[in-house]
Amino acid sequence: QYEEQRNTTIRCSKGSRCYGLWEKTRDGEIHLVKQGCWTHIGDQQECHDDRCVVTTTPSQIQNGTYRFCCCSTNMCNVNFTEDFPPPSPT
Amino acid sequence: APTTRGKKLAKNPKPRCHRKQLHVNFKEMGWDDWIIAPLEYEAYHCDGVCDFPIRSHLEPTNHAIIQTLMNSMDPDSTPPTCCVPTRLSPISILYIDSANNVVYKQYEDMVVESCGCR
Amino acid sequence: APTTRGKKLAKNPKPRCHRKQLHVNFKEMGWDDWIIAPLEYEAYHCDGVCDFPIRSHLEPTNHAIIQTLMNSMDPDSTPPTCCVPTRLSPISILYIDSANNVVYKQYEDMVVESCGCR
Repeated sequence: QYEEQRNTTIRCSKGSRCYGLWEKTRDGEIHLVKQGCWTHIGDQQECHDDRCVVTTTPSQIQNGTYRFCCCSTNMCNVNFTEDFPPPSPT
Repeated sequence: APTTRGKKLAKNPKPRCHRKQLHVNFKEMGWDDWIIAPLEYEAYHCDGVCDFPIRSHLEPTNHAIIQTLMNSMDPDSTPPTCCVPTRLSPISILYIDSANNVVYKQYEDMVVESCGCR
Repeated sequence: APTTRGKKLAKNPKPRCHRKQLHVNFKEMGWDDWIIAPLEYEAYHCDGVCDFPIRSHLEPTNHAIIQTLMNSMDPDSTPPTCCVPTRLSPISILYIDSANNVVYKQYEDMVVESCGCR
């Protein structure tokens, strides 16, 4: 799989996936933070999808503005879509 | 309980050493203040008895073979060996370091691949 | 028993994971029909609890650190890790093989050098 990082494309090793991390601000602006190869995915993760879909509620870091996803086809981590449950009201 | 020539069969003998599921949730552990992803993963763990004779797939060391034999001969003098991970694999983690940088790292020995008696 | 802010101190808490003696006697095991020497040796074994937090000298893997933390948070859901040999050393043995030859061989993993939580 290829995957893009700062407009350069790198090839991930066999069996690994691509990932992307963005920051989505309150007013919806999206900034790329990091992209790369996700080499060890464990059983659980949704990296088997061919699109980069954010499926888990973001962690509390950076006030929950980070968006992380991983995926398994060439250049799939160029951008992301969201599909995670809204945070439960506190 | 049924007996075989005086040796009473345990009603529900504890299963032999094997790999079992262990779902790790970093959020519940309070680690989601530094871990970005993954927030959960399947780590597995090892459980079950190491009785005599130890099956070969449990890859006993010579010491484990001797200890298990001694335990079977005199359980009070020698404890049994223990069912523990014998092979582990890493997972990738994305986290925030102390300088607030986003770091991608491979953490070794995070997932149990196989269990054995040691 | 004395308490420290509600947490009752166990009367005699089980000792933490450590190395203990285990004297192996090949004669008693019935192995002196093929082992010439030594007929006994000190093998040691590992015993004791692996409680949270695991001390660094017990060299926990990342998996053992996580499992121990989860056990301390919810003992019913996750068993503790186990105290097992982490370093073993060989001993030399002189024995008679099946063709009745006298053989000198180094048997690996026969003596526990250190214990840890896994």
